[in-house]
Amino acid sequence: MDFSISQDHQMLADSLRRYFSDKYPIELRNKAGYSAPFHSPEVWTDLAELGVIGAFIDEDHGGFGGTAQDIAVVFEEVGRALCCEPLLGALMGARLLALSGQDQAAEDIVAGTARAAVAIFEPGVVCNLGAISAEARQLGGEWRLFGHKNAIYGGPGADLVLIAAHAGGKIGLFLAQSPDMQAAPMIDGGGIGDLVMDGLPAACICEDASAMIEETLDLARIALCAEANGAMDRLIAMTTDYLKQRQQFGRPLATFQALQHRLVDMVMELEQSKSITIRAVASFGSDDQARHVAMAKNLIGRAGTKISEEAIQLHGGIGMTWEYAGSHYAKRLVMIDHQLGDRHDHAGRLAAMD
Amino acid sequence: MDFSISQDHQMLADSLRRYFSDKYPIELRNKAGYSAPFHSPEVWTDLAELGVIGAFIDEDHGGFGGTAQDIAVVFEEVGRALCCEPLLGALMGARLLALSGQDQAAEDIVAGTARAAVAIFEPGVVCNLGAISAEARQLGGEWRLFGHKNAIYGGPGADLVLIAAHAGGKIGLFLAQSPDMQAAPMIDGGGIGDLVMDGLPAACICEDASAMIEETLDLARIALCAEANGAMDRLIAMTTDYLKQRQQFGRPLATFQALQHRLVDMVMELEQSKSITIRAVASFGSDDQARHVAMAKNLIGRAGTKISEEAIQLHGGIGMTWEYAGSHYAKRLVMIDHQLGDRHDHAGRLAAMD
Amino acid sequence: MDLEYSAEEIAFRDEVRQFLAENLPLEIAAKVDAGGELEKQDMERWHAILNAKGWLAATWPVEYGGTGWSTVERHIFSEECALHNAPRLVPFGLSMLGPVLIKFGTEEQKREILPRILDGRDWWCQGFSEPGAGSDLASMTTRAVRDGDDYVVNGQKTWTTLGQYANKIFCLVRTGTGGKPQAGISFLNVDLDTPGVEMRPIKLIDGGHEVNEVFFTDARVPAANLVGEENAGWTIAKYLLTHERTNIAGIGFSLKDLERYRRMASAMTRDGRKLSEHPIHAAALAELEADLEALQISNLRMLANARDGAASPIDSSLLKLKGTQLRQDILALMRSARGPDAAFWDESPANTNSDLPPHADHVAPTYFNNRKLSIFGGSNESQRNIVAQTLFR
Amino acid sequence: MDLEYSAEEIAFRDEVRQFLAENLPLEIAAKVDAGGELEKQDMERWHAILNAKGWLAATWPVEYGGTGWSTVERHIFSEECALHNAPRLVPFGLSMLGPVLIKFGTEEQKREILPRILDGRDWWCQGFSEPGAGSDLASMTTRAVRDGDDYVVNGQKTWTTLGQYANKIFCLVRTGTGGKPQAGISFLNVDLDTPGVEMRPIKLIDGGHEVNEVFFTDARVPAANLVGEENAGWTIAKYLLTHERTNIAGIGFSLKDLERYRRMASAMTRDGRKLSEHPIHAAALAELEADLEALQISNLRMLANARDGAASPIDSSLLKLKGTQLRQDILALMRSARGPDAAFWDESPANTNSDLPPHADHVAPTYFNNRKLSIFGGSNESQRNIVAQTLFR
Repeated sequence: MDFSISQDHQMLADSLRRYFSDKYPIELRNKAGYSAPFHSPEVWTDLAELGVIGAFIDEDHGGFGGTAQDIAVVFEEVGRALCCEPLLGALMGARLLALSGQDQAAEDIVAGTARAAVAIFEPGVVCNLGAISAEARQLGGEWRLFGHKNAIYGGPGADLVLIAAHAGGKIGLFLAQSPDMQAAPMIDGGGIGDLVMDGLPAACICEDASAMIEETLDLARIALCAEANGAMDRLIAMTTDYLKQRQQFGRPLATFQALQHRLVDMVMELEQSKSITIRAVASFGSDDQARHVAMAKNLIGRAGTKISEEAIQLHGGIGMTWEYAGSHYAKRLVMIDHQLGDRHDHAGRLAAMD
Repeated sequence: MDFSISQDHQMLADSLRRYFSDKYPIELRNKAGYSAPFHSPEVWTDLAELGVIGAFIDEDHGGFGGTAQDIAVVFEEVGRALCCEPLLGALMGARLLALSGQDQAAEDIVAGTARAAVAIFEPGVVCNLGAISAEARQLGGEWRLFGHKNAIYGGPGADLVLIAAHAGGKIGLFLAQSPDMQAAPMIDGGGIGDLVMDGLPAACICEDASAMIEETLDLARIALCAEANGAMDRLIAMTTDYLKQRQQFGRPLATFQALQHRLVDMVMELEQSKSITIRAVASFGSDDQARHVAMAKNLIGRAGTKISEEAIQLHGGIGMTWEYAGSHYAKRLVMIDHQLGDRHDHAGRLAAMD
Repeated sequence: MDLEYSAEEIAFRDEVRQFLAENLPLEIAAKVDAGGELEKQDMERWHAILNAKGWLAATWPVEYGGTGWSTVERHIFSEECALHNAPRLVPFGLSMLGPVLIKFGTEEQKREILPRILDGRDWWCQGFSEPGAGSDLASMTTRAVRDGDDYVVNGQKTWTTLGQYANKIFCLVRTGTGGKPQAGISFLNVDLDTPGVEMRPIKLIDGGHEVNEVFFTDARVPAANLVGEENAGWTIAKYLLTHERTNIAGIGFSLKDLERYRRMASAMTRDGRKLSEHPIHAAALAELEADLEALQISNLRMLANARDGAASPIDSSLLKLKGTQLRQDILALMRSARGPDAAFWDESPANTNSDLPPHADHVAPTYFNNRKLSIFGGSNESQRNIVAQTLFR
Repeated sequence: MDLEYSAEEIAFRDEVRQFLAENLPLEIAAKVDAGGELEKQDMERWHAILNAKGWLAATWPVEYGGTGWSTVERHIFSEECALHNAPRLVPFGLSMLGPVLIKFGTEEQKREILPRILDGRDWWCQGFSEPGAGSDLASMTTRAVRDGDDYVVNGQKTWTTLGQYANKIFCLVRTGTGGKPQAGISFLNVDLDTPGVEMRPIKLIDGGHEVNEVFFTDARVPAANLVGEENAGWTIAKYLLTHERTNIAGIGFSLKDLERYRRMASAMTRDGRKLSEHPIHAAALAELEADLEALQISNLRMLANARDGAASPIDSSLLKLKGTQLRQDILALMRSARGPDAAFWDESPANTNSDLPPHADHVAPTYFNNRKLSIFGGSNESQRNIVAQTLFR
């Protein structure tokens, strides 16, 4: 029983934290994350060089990581720095490309020379692969895609978009090159895309991809949980500092018992969130994977929303302002619950597993 | 728009409150409510003489009330005094007898010379009349009942037990005289019975009783809500007094902000509970009856449980003791949510109505 | 006990409904219904329509151009407006400065300022909060020093809502020293084009520009702009802050939001099931509806108390607490219902030619923006403190 | 990162499991499983079985008859005991007085008292709280005045758990005056058959007799019964109260309760639907399971910290907070699942010949009884105060 992380992981975490602290101020983040291409190409190159994307897949596929723990270490720092670079798309894309034997493409992703995004879900289909309806048809020897994919994280400007679609009674995985999509910033920063496919040409890279997609989704959920932990940790620290420094009625807010007790409850939620993420990381690849990942996403959906709302409230007006970094952490924490199934979706999945 | 109650109601409430305050100390209550016959025959006679039971039905049937407002006024005082006399059974029984044309029996109930109880629900059937399975069969010209009725409030020792059972494709209402039942005290005081019927002889007093049973259930739910309001009001007052009087660390608990804020939230729940009961009372008999009564029972199930738990916690150890009256109020408030459908049952009913 | 409106009140409600049906511009109502932001001209247009009808200043006596409505009539009017998607009236002139002048102003101030509020020539904003003085308003430090016929004002105000549209601001300024912090505060009206007054936008969490900072640097303000006595500003501020607000619970808005939610939920599916049939969402909706039904009665009870002269601070604080919590819970449910599409963001929600896909809407920015409800206008913590003071008196 | 036990720890766990399978009396386990109350002889029997095995004093060093187990082994043992429905060990001698004597007692006290705890000749209870001193323990007033070789004790203790079975009590008594309230407190052992000591039962909310009041009226106690120095009792009390408790989160109990709940829910219907398929109940269960899974890891993290010498008060306070909340939530769900039948009550839950219908059980009394979890043993408010102190240091 050992809850410390390895030296390699500690070094990766330290170098990332140093990088973000030196080179990624909130002003840069807010500038890059809200207008096309919804990220900073310079930061992206730096992150690739730091090995962030390489940590997402194993050595056989051009990376140097690929375990759930690798992913958790990276994303906790991503969350702590509130980095809105399209890493979730890169994670999912690199995994799926590697698993589909697209080694060259995977290497391009790891090198940072190409960006990937993944289009699985659809309007009204947020968590259940069985409910998707996009189709792939062979027309004149070429695959063409029909249907509507939405909420494609990092989609705008992505070079390689991996798309899940029905073909031959199975769910296959298709690769499209820089398809046009409706692009927008996310309210919490970063790009998101919406892809209406009416005969989009694509290559089939896997004919029966359900299992690898489910596995990749669970890994991405672990990434989101780790990201939330980093963001919660930072937001609670900011809230603590604010309460210590802010004076009302002649004394620091930190001396008001009602506020103290609420902060304690936030810390408790954070500890639970860290613990359930540790559980999910350890279960990745085991029989308990789906169950423990769903638990983690459910618990962190609740904890993140609560911590976000309480942090804003405890800050008062300042927590409502764009200029204050805490407001962006708060937004991110709420919006993480919207990604890849929210607390209710995962509670429902858990109930169905019992 | 007028939220004051009528002079007659005020007088009824005042006389009840005076009676309970003079003649119904908590010691008497706890002695009577936990051993057979699970109530005090003397108090019962007094309440009948004060007109409490008469308030449950209208003049045409030997009473002098019968509106939802009459019932709410009585039960709010019942709750404030934590009276555990079997009034809920009397209310439902008197209504159903009157609606079935059993005038003499209804008059006996009103006079306090006979006690009624109502057996509608069954193990696993708590809120949905459509799911009951007890049956009535005619054997040799006589009705015989088969099935299992549980949670019969005021059942032990009741002279007249009204039983819902299937007969001829409808749900009929049957009257049995002092049937044997398994009797127990309720954890919050008063008697409760469990009736296994294997050919119990009974008279059919209504062949198609669903509508009158539903109406009576809604009225009984209003009674429970009003009772909860009285009990919450009293428990919050006790908690407030305790916080003012109890010293910790050299000052009254009432000066600790974390506790203050929790008490305020309790008061807010109480105000909401009073409001939704007013709404349900006003809607009784209208198209909105079922909806507003379900809302009331749902909201008060939540509010009562929360106020109970918080009151115990704010009292600390003393709130855990049998000797302190507050603990019995707290129990009653939680257990009201178990009667005639709890918050989840009623939320489900509401969702199905939309 | 009678929950119904009187025949006169029902007639009044019908009159309001008819007026709204005939006079509320459809394009404005549609914007409100969609949860979009209004532009200045939308607000001014609706202001002018109500002024033409004489229904603008609900809380003013008739002699000053007000409606002379009863508490209940004011409630009916504001509820109907919300239900018909009328824009919320900007309160600073109509509900704040107006009543203050009527009670504390000189005849000249009333004659000069009130008509300009009504006809829209002046748009007032509020200068109370400061960076260091929020809930603890009495710790404010903006200073006004008398110099001849002027005050010279230095300091900073913040959270000035819609100040970007305003030409006037009423402020609390410190004119005296010593004694309790509440002493030595005065209530001063200031032209925003006075040299030395500068307004800067504050961008909020949802990206919107709704509040501002106002900086005063040796700004010379005529002493005649003082309202009430010098150093008597705290009394005026307290009057203003506790001045009966019929709409403190925001019920009309919650009703509209629930209506929008039901519309949304019945049109959406989630993993193969209609969202309106999703048991967790349906149960949450049912409980919010019950809470709102109760809150409506709580609000009417408060109105009846106020009408009968029995208002207590518990009432309005509890309504504010529950009303804001409930509204926030409703908006959270809507946000949650929208699933991953809630992330799509359009910085200009007023822009109807948005690039957003049609299944995205403004639920997330609306949710984030309305976290303010429990902070502004007396934070919910302050409200709990107020109620606790009364409970433990 | 490695969540698994080491090979040695797994071997230890298997040994514990085998021991429990072979030695835990089935009728006792069945009582625990049913949520019933244990009788004195049940507890004594299990105590003796463990003593015979040498597994009784998990936290004592081997030289005093303890097990010498590591933190993790202690955790494994207590978790396995809970999972196998072993009775909870009465902590007052084993986990409280024992460690106090080992640290602060004289050799003679250790030699005399520790073996009698192990072999069950003495049943200790605790005399800390007083009617006027709960969370604020230092305000206690029970007084011990030195008179020759004795102390003369006057005062009252309360919340004395299982005192009705005890023959000894360890107390905090006031021996000095002046200074801070924490000064002048001593730690004194008292025979309960000392003249002037009287124990009276306190009946709890669920009707059970579990705690008592103890009255001291001129009770003469040998001065040799003092533990540590006179007036040094506060240090000892603090040591005792913060003494590492591996089971503070009550995880084994929560696991068992969830297991009982699942059993119950799959056997019950509610209005025509299996309770286990009721979406609201199922979602609540799923979230409680997630919380408990997380809490198990939180608990292991604390154990690892403690093992590595990095324990902090935040850890144990947070575990107590979350552990008790969670357990209470689970018991509330069980209560709620039982529906109207939860009302049936049997004053003697140990009575297996109960008259109750078979579909009624002890869920309601168990729920009410366990409201104590967030009050006793340092109220959850006190725990929050402790954590806040560390956070805002």
